Amino acid sequence: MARNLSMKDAINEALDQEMARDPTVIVMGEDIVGGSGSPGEDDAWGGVLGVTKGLYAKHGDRLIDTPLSESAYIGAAIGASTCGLRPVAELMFLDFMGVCFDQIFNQAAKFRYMFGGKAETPVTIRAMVGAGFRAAAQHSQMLTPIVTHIPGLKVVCPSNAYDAKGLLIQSIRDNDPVIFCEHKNLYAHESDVPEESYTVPFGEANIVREGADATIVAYGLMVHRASEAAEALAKEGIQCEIVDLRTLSPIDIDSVVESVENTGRLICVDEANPRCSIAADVTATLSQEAFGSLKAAPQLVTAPHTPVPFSPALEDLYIPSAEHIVDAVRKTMAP
Amino acid sequence: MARNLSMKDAINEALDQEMARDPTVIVMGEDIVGGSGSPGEDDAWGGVLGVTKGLYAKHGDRLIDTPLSESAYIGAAIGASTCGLRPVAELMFLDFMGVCFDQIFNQAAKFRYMFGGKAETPVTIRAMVGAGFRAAAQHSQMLTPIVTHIPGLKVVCPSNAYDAKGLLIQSIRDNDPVIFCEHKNLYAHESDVPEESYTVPFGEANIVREGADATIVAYGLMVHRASEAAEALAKEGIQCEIVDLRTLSPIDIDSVVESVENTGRLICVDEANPRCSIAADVTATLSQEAFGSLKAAPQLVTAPHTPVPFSPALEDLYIPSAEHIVDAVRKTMAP
Amino acid sequence: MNDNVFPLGNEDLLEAYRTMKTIREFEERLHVDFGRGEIPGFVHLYAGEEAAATGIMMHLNDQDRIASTHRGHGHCIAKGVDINAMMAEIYGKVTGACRGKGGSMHIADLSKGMMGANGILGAGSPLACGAALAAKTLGHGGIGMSFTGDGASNQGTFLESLNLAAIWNLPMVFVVENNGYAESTSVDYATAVDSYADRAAGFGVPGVIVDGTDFFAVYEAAGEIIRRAREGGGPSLMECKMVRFFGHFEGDAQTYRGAGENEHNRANRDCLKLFRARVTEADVIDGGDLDAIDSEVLAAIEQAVEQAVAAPLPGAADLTTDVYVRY
Amino acid sequence: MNDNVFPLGNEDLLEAYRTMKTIREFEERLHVDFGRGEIPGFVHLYAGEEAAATGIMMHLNDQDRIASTHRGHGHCIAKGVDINAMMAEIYGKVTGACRGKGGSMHIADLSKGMMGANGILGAGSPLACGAALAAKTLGHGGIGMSFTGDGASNQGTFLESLNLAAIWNLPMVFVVENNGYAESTSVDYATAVDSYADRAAGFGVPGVIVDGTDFFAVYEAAGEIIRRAREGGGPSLMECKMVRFFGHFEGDAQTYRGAGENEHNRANRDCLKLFRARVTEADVIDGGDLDAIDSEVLAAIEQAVEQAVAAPLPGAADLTTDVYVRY
Ligand SMILES: Cc1ncc(C[n+]2csc(CCOP(=O)(O)OP(=O)(O)O)c2C)c(N)n1
Ligand SMILES: Cc1ncc(C[n+]2csc(CCOP(=O)(O)OP(=O)(O)O)c2C)c(N)n1
Ligand SMILES: [Mg+2]
Ligand SMILES: [Mg+2]
Repeated sequence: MARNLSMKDAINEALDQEMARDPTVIVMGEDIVGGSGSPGEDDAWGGVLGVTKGLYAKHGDRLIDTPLSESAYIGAAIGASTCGLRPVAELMFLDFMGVCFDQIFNQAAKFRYMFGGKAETPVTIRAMVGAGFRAAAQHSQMLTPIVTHIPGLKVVCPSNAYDAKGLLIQSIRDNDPVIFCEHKNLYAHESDVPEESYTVPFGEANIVREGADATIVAYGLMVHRASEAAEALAKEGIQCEIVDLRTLSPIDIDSVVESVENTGRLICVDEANPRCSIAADVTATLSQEAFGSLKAAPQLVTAPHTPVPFSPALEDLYIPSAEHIVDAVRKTMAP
Repeated sequence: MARNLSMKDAINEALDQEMARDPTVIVMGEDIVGGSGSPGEDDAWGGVLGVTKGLYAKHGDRLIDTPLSESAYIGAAIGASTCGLRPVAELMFLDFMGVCFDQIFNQAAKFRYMFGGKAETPVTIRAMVGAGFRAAAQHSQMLTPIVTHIPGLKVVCPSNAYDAKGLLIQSIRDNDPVIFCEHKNLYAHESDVPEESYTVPFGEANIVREGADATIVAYGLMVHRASEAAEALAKEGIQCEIVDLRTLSPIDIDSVVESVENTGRLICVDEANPRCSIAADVTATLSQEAFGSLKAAPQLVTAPHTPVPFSPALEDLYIPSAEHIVDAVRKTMAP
Repeated sequence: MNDNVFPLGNEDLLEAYRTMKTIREFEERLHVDFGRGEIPGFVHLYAGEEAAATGIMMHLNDQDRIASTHRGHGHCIAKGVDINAMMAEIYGKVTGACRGKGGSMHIADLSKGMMGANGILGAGSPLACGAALAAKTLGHGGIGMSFTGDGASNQGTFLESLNLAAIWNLPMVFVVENNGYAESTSVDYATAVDSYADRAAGFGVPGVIVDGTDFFAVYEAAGEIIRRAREGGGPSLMECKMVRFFGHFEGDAQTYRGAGENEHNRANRDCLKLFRARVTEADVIDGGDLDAIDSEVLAAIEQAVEQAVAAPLPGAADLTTDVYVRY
Repeated sequence: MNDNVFPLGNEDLLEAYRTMKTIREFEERLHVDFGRGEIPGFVHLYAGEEAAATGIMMHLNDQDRIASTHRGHGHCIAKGVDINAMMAEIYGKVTGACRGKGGSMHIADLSKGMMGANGILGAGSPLACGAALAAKTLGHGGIGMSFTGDGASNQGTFLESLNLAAIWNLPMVFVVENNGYAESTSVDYATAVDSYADRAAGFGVPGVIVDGTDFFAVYEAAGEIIRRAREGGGPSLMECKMVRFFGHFEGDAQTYRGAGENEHNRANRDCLKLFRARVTEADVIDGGDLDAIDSEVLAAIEQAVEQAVAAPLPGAADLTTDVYVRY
């Protein structure tokens, strides 16, 4: 039975169901229980924004608070994943990966290859991404391009509660290391979510809107901006198809190619900075693979090449908006 | 007066001349002097591959060996750069950036913006990049896309001794943080290098070969592979223009656009992994900016989406070859 | 009035009080304004910890550089950063210390030796070592100092920095602000030892523990280790045991605290109350003089808020400036 | 023959000797073959340090997991990894332990509890803590163990791991292999303290220092802390003071060493010679039995090299496999 659930609650439910199903699933991170060693309530926090709230009561010691040492505990999660556990480690903000990046990209990502296929590293690293929270330059980045660049990692970034639940369950069951990116400004976003457990497979984009005139590729929060833009353009008779990538590695390029073969126009939207971005990646691949189908120059809509500013006045300008997307679509329609 | 110098010696000379010229230049890194605290020779190593050999005798304590703590000393170099020094910190292999990435991308790169333009961070981080040394997955990566993605960083990757000297001097004098990437398989490569001090400006690509039929964009070692490919193709009457980017951030897109406006064909060569690569970045920008000039689908030639393998038999297949480039150019010429 | 029995003259005592009070009222006001929805983002308040920043920073000059934490307002104020510029920054205005681009977690003023609050825990320690290295290399007699909380002191960056400062014999001071919690996690959970001072000893860095709510204890201990650093005696660590009066950040329900913990702290471990009692009971400072400072401080904060509220926001042209010196 | 006065039976003594000798000859042979240009890449030899790997690993079983270093051959051999697979790997052959994809710096065999040599210094400590956490969670009685050199023990990853293992009370052992140098840099330069054991104490991890050239000292000390870890007594650190016989990597001219240092080490600090002297002088083991092992080992190494040389290289199809379990 499906209920309306926020993305936050959907993630909580995915963790809950997988922990119930599989005793080798453990969850660790800073304050994911909260209050450890403190005189107050057990489970005082349940994560910095409450995403893991209530799980400790159900699953006890398989939820583990960590000290403020990302290298140590993310590394421990990775190590444990090669020893029979399926750890889900929370890196709070993906921006913090700078202090533990080696464990992610030189260790987890490379074990299987370096060891000639003899290792499995079923670890999931959950982390918040994205701007709009007025959290400034070190807590707001969309670092998806960096992790997507790395062979050996899988990268997931859901745009809604339904996908979040199914993709997180898939991530936990997946036998490769997964970076699971949660847009903090989507936690409150609600959609229909089945109560029962289900998976959303990796590498399958979701056509969230069909249209014959232009293809907008997006992921995460940008899917919603793209929808706004498509809505506005529809009023003028321009019909956009929106491809929600859902997973960035593996990436479902076939769906994008197919769509562009119909529309002839490509607009890639990315909340990340522009250089070597997901938008650039998709645009480049499409230019190579579907050049003959393109009727106009593909357009990239990204954040500017700047850190994320604090002031709401600036941050709102920083994040790609529906207007930016509308303008880009218009450019592809110009004669 | 110009002499034939290896890239290794050119880098040494750049450091030497800048240290002599400016007393605020200091150089630090693991074993860059070598033998510190040891009973043997002073300056026993001069860097793991001898690049800084001899500098200690000339400049003494302004060359500083560090403990095996990249976060601490790269961070110290960054901090010191905001306090009146111009540190050159050696990160030995750029692959090690995982243990100190935060200092690079959240600190050095963002100070100026986060502090409203009130900080200058004139630090240069030198590091080896690239494959072909049989050094396997953790000592051979071309991580240029990751640092290029980050706003606030400048990224340099010379293809020859002349550029290496001029670009390194520019990096040291530059008031922004620079990631200076030295391809280990180019250290022995020789070219004419003036004795006197000179700079090569950032953001100015070098047209290393002119040609009217196709534009090959490359940097670092790949410039040489592109030249081999162009040589081979010239024999068939196909004239390639080669654009050596020299600096990846800032990037001289204008030169690429100009070239593609003449040739109508674009091949981007990158030793990095394909996803969100420099090749993707250039291809996407060109597809957007010069769509009308493109006569054929642009082609990307990159390493595969795998870690760098150890076995020479595999590593030689991993690195993009002249044949790969020839094939890609041919694809753009096919009717 | 009696003779001054304190290690500072009367003017310095009043100055110390003014600094502590300014921090306190700055934070109390932010708490209220945040509650009213007027302040965006993550705001971590320093209230309760004023004696540490103040007692330490009174030994520093503008050449001395500090690297602060996410909880940086107190360090800023004690280091001499203008409260108007700070308030405007926190309000996201173009008149702010960072032109609105940094916000609470990134206030910096290099001209005052304040290298920045920092959103990354432990990141300041290497940076401050760099300041110490620069001071040593340039020979200007300054020192470097980093602040880390009890939580951040488990970060590799901090631990590596202890070693670096020790082997390079840097003019460096590591201040550990131990307020008992890292977010909701108790220091007793996150470490297996009683003291960060002992931990430092394992790197060859001498450590001292002080009651961070006692301005005088902080002032004296800091004076000694700062003097030693300045004179070439190398780095030290100072652990201040202290309390934070508010939640981890604004909005924190603090359910991890024991019953009555906040009330107890406010009643018995308020560094401002303790300071006032010490100096007035010794009959060195007149309570009325402190009251006068209280009013001046409140007026200054009020003015800072008014100016911040009235100030213009940054505009579209500001979005892409200040990324590079030259690109 | 006298009664056996050692903590191991005769068979185990012979086994220990065989392991140490295998490591030694493996490395001596690589040294020669590298010099002949037959081996590609960076090769770091463990010769001189055999007593540590062997004395420790005799207490471990295949459930116990170790995370090794760039200098990993000795750990591999002592942990039971097949020397034929190792040699083929170092030669870059498809028959290698990692199908030629890893090379010397990445040999792993999870079935033997060997989690991998590692090209990143200090990276193994968190990973081994993960193994210890898994052992504790799954309750199978295994332990985690990481090796770091004197240099790598200054990495944040290692230092953070000490704290993590302490507060989680993990069945974990940290082995610090102190051979006096990190590449060319002396341990005396890179640290300001005499002992890593004291450093560990600052995290609540008990430490012990042993002479890493004395097999028996290592064996006994390791036995105690491994038993403690297994029984729930928490992590420990063991620092082995040792010497490396060759350069940092093959090709190193070793100009940072004192005059006669290598000769002195070979003459006086050779763990194999010391072991042989101990067991033969006590008249427990017959020298001839050791000689027999010497020949067997040499033959086994010769065979491993021959097989490696004859083995096929990986081919184009291998380049892109083994990146993911499924993509
Ligand atoms: C590297 C990193 N990890 C985690 C966080 C999230 N975080 C912010 S403040 C905090 C707790 C800090 O505790 P402590 O160091 O004791 O300082 P306090 O807040 O008590 O002043 C955490 C975990 C962060 N900002 N940076
Ligand atoms: C993070 C990181 N930094 C630097 C290096 C380069 N490096 C490889 S071995 C080595 C010295 C290691 O010294 P130690 O830990 O004492 O081990 P030993 O070589 O003596 O066995 C260094 C600096 C590396 N591989 N990884
Ligand atoms: Mg705290
Ligand atoms: Mg060593």
